[in-house]
Amino acid sequence: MEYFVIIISAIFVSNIVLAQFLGICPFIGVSGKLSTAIGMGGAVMFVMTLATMVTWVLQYYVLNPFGLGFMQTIVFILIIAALVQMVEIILKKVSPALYQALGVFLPLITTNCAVLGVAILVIQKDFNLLEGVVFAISTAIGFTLAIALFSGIREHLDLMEVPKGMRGVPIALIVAGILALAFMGFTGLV
Amino acid sequence: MGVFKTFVLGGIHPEENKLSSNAPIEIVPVPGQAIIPLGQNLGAPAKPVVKKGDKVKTGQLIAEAGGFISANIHSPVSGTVLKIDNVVDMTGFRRPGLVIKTDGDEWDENIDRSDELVTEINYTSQEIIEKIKQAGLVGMGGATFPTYVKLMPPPGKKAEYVIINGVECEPYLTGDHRLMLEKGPEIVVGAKILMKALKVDKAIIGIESNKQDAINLMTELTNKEEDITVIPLTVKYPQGGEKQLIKATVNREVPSGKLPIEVGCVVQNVGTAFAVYEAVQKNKPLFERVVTVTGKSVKKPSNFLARIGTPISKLVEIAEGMPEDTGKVIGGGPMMGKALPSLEVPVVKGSSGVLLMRDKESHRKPESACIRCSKCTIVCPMGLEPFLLARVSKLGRYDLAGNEKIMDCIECGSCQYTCPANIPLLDYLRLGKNKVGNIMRNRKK
Amino acid sequence: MASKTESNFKNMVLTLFLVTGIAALALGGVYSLTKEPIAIARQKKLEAAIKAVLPDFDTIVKKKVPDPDGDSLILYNAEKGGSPTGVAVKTYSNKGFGGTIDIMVGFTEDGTITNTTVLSQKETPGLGDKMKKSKSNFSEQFIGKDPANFKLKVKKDGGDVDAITAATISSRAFCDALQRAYDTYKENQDK
Amino acid sequence: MNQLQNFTKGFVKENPVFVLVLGMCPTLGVTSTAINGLGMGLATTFVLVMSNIVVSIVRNVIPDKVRIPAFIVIIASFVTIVELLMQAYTPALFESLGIFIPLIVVNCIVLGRAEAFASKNPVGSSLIDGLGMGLGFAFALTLLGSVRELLGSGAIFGLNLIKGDLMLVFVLAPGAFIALGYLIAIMNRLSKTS
Amino acid sequence: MTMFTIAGSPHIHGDNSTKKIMYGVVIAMIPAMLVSIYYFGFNAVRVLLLATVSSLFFEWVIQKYLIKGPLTITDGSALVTGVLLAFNVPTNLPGWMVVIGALVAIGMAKMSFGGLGKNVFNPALVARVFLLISFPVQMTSWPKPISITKSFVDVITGPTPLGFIKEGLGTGKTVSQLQAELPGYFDYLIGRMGGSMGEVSAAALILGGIYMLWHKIITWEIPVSILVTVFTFSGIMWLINPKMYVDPVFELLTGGLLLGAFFMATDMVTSPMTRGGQLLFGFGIGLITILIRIWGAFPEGVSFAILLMNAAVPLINRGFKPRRFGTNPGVVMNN
Amino acid sequence: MDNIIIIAIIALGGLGLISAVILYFIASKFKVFEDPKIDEVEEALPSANCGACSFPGCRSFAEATVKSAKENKNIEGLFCPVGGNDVMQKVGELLGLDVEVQDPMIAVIKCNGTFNNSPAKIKYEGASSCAFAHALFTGEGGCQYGCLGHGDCVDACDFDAIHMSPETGLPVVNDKCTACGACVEACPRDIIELRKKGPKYRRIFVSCVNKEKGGPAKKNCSVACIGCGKCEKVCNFDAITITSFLAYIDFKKCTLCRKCVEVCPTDAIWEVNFKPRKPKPLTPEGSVARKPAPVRKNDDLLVTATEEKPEIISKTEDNPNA
Repeated sequence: MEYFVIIISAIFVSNIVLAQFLGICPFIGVSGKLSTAIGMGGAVMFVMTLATMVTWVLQYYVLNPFGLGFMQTIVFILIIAALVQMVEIILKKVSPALYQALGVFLPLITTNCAVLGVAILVIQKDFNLLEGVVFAISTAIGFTLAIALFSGIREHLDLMEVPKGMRGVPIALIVAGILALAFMGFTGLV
Repeated sequence: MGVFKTFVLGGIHPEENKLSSNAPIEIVPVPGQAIIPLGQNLGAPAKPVVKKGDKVKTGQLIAEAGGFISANIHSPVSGTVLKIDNVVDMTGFRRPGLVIKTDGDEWDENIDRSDELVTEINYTSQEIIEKIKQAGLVGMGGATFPTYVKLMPPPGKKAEYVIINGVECEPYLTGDHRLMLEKGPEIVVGAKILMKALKVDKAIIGIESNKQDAINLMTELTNKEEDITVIPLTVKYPQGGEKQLIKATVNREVPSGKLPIEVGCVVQNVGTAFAVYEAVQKNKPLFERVVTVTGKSVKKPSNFLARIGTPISKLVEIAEGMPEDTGKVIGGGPMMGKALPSLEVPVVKGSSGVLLMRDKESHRKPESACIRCSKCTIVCPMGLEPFLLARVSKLGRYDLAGNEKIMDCIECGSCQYTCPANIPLLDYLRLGKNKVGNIMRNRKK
Repeated sequence: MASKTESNFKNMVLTLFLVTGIAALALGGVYSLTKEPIAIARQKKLEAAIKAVLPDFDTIVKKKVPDPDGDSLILYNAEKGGSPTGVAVKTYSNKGFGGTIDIMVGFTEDGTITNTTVLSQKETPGLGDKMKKSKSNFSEQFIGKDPANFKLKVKKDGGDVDAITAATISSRAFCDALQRAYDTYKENQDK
Repeated sequence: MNQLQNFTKGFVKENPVFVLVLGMCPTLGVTSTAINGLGMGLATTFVLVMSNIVVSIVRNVIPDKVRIPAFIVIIASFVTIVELLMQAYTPALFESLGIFIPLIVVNCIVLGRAEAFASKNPVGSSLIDGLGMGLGFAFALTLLGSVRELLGSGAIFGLNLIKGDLMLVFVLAPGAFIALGYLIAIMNRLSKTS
Repeated sequence: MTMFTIAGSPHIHGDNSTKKIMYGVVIAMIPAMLVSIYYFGFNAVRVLLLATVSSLFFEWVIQKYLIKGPLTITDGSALVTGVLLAFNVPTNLPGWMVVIGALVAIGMAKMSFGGLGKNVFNPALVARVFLLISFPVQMTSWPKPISITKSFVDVITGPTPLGFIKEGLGTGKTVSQLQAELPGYFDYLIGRMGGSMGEVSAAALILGGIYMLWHKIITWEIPVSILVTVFTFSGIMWLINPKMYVDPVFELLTGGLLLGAFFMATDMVTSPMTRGGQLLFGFGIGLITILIRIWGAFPEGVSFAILLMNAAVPLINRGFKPRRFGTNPGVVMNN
Repeated sequence: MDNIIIIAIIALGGLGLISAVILYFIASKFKVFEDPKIDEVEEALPSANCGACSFPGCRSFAEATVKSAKENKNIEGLFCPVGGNDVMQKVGELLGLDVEVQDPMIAVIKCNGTFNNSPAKIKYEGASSCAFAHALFTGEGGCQYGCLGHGDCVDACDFDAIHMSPETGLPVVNDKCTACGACVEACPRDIIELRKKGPKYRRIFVSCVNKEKGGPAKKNCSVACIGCGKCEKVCNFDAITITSFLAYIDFKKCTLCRKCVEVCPTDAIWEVNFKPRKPKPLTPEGSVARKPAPVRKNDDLLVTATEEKPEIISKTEDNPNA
């Protein structure tokens, strides 16, 4: 039941993009086409899970025992940056097909605050490792859901004549706003 | 209404307006001058075989097929070739053609001009096809596809049915209806000739139920013929489309991008069946056809038997003149016909009718925004999404249009007819088809 | 422009090591410097909260005790001149609309509520956050009430508390936290 | 380009929020009040200026391949310093900005400026650039915060201007998106006409 | 000489028009309008007028001065939005909030996207949810219906039946205890219950729905799939524990479900294009509605459910294409 | 100092050290070679991604140039029409090659069927698309070769270089033209041609594509080329050829002597950006027979010549360099 609550909460109730304002840049940036949105979602899920695991271990086995809690930010970001770069290099060599699908989004992920945000949130919420991983995966699902819905709408708007002043980012933000309004219907679900 | 057969997807029922259905076919006098464009059929235009100043007889070959998909052209009048030059064709474009100055009406000797019905078919399949080819027959429904090509199924494909198209689903037009009433026996023989040419033993005549007299007559005429069935059909546009008619009569669907022969069917218009009869039994090439002249303000809506090359103005004159309030002239029916730039264009092999529309009917209503009501999708007989295709075509996203099967569109116009926002859907669809077709052809190269 | 350092193994590792080393040095320095102020700031906040709910005092004794749900609360026994003046209880409720709510409640010796203050909450701004003193006078109705005869339930649920309009859930959570504090306090009063 | 232009471009022409659409997460996340917006903006400005200076100083010593990790470490250090300082001296603000303070490190503007400007320009210009961009960011955040605070709770910087019921939605997530959407649209319009 | 007109075929047009569709919707809303005027009296007229007039006004202003495109306020779409907005708010809502609702509906949810046909979300619903989140107090205190003869007395406010049940369940009462305190099904049918202006009378809404179905303004797929889904899921829950969960008929008749199913979800612009898509769309709305009603914080979930599914429409449209001709070869060749 | 600082240094430094070492080894082990020149070339390109070079984007064009430079030691046939010679020069330098210099080109509209010259005989209703209208009918003026005026070329232009003039119903090209050829592709009637910009933007061309004989051509348009051959005869440089009643001036041979302009009986030959002539050579057709034709300027502004300034005759563009 505990895990169920984490999952529902991360996907719907406090959706990372629409309620927590994390990962907005890729949400606005790479949501032009459904296929890229899904690709981005996949890449985020991969990195987020991996990063959460590594940072969790670091936090509880390195930072806490040595009283280095204040270095959380710098350590986490360093790890995430290195991790992303590593994954990118390996993917490029090992599976060019997967690289084509996911890899192109990897550089964007280093600066995706959703990844660092989730790593920090997992620590803040006192999750254990498994809870943390579940949280990371469901957050990524929530991210993918939001970005997929959003890209569908944007592909649709692409075929419409949106007024000049609203075209691009403004209308995307309005759509995100209305989407966030709709997601508020889920409040209280858990 | 009974439970008539019909096709399943989409379709509309516009006001029928068959004003001239009771007007018997009237023979139009030979024009003083015949204008004969060389491109009268789908495919390559014909090549002239006469020179300026040559004397020609009615029915004499004046231009021969310019390729595999092409058809011979015969002189519709007797007289002198005045010039071989650019002439105005149906669309107003000046394209190569011949002008023949009429001098009497002397027919080619081989043509049997008697009215006697010849029912016995004394030719082999090969001979029939050759005769049809020589006579320059094309589909008389308006598509003008050379008839003999349809009679030669590609290797490995076998025809099962000959379907005679007596649907005439276009509003206003009555030529096929009158032809069935007046030349019924000949059409039946024509159908049998087609069956023999294709070596099939089943023929179906599909007629919409708003032509009850024609259904009765044809049923009576084919009573004795076990292999010919008359199927009455629900009145629904575009039932006259090949694919829709096949679906309605034998419940088969022609796959995307394929021809009717894929499902064992060959569809021929009743007009074509009659022309086949004349070509095979009477040696008469295609140089005249039935043309309906109609319109709400036309004083005498009529059906004419007119020579190819007769200026349309002449037909209108016999129908007691062009009404004052004419705003648009359409060659063909109101759903698929072409708007003509003037009355000074000639009757060609594909002219099924001339519709003079009143000015107040002839303008489009102002276009407004698409409200995504999906009515166009519901009426599309091909199961396409016209609103989407039109939109992507307008935006030049031809890759998307291609993926959404824009090439399946049969240009029936049902979507545009039904659109509550008056969007010129078909205009954009045609544009998209044109571009996607070009892209596909280029890719093949 | 001066020539760039080449990207060879030695340079890369060395630079990265140096950069991280210097960064760590700087961070450690700042951390040592701010360690005191941060601790003081935290202490101040806590003291301020206790001061807000209890009458004047000079010393505080901190005590961690279990609560009815198996969790634990912190009791701050305040004394002035050796005689107890009241107890502040740091309590919480998980029934809030937006998650956990932390509240500091002050009790007199006999169990009457002296005052309350919200430490942290994530309730809907403009609705649930009216539980904060600065936003509405909702919390004032508890002052001077003894939970023994003042039912800590919203009126809808048959209690004595006037709920915040359109924020019944938050009001319930507030009552829940208070009830928890009261129960725990009573439980540990004698010990 | 002269230094003045370098400084002012961050406000209008290359405003990180309204024009470049960078750093959206803090922009939307912390601007429920004007004071939060301003605080966040200034914290970011500090990091931006400091990291620009340091990056500019070391730009020639860092090998290309480890450029990004090195820059990130530099930025992260300053972020942590800000974190510690705020915790010590402005604990209330620190609490209301919450997770977005450590997230300055992944704000695209900071790394973007380090990469695009400071690593190619001398210290002086880098400082000016960082200051301009940072203040532009702070300006945008404060503006958005003011709008949201005014519409959502009738106040600006906690100063109550309108009494009565206001549109709570602007304090919440949806209002952040909507307000920013229209602000950008208005900015587009203004910059086009001027 | 007259100049002939040249145009591509077809040269005739059916008698469909956007105007006809929009005014058809307005006509279908008249019964519900009359019922609410009967029960809520002057206030209903006030809200109705404010909503429609300000919707039309905002549409006109934006088209004229901001978009500078053709003026289309006569096409009836703004009128429909206005009436639907009025239907979705309590009749005692302060006037200026109604005007803000109209601004949100027309300005944000419709004209920002470019106007009629381009919006992704149902404008009236966006406005309703916007108001609900912004002014939770005013948006959730509904006047009790009093027949028109007794109006102009003090308006008494009370919760909607669903809200009442939700509150009640929180205090540990059972459904049957609570239902005893509420009016019966017949009252819901004729509109004798608390609620937003247009949602109270199930009978009037069904009447309007039938009118629209008859005139082919809407298709049956969306309303039917919503109602069936809600009925099925609430029925399952009710069978599991009738003490905790309300019976399915109650769920159908209350909480604006019929208003949503017939008038809001069927909005052509924001619903899927094909039958399969529409069925899925309806199913999704029904499911989310029940989810929110039973487990969520809000007693009524129709508006949120429709908005959420509106967002999914582009994806649904991608997934559900009409059946293309030629994909079903029919009778196999008999040789 | 505190030992926390020492721990911090050890921990973070260690972390940095470890990640640097791991990254280095992974990077060298999983290395995928990509020529850094590709990036350099791409940077030099305009990155309009317009596809005028017949590659799907600037990146692939860059890849192709680098590949060609490596394999063939030249980049012949690869040309970025948007960037023009400047960019190609730069690319060539980057790759250490010479680039042949191409004359600057501009799109030229070869139709003058304005509302006055070719009045409408029929009325068109429907989609505003040249491609569609072309398939449907001849055009409102009746000329089946002339401009349809629905602006497909305008839509095709990525550079805002072509606009429809509301006065004439014809497109006008301005200085932003990069000769990418998108409009040439888009025009269903092949009216637009890429021609040499010419010295001081001076150029001479036949502003008509009508292949009809004189009679039918003149029937629909008063300024159609009737194929009379006068210009062909007067040209001393063999620059003019007539095929199917249509004159064509080869801009590679044309010396801009302007003799042909004078003899053209229908004013179908245009001279642009020349200095105004003295009033004397004003041909009767050019100035008296009809109203002064609109003056084409290099920006999209249209100025109609007035009676007071007879020196600005017929079709003279302002010289942007003057």
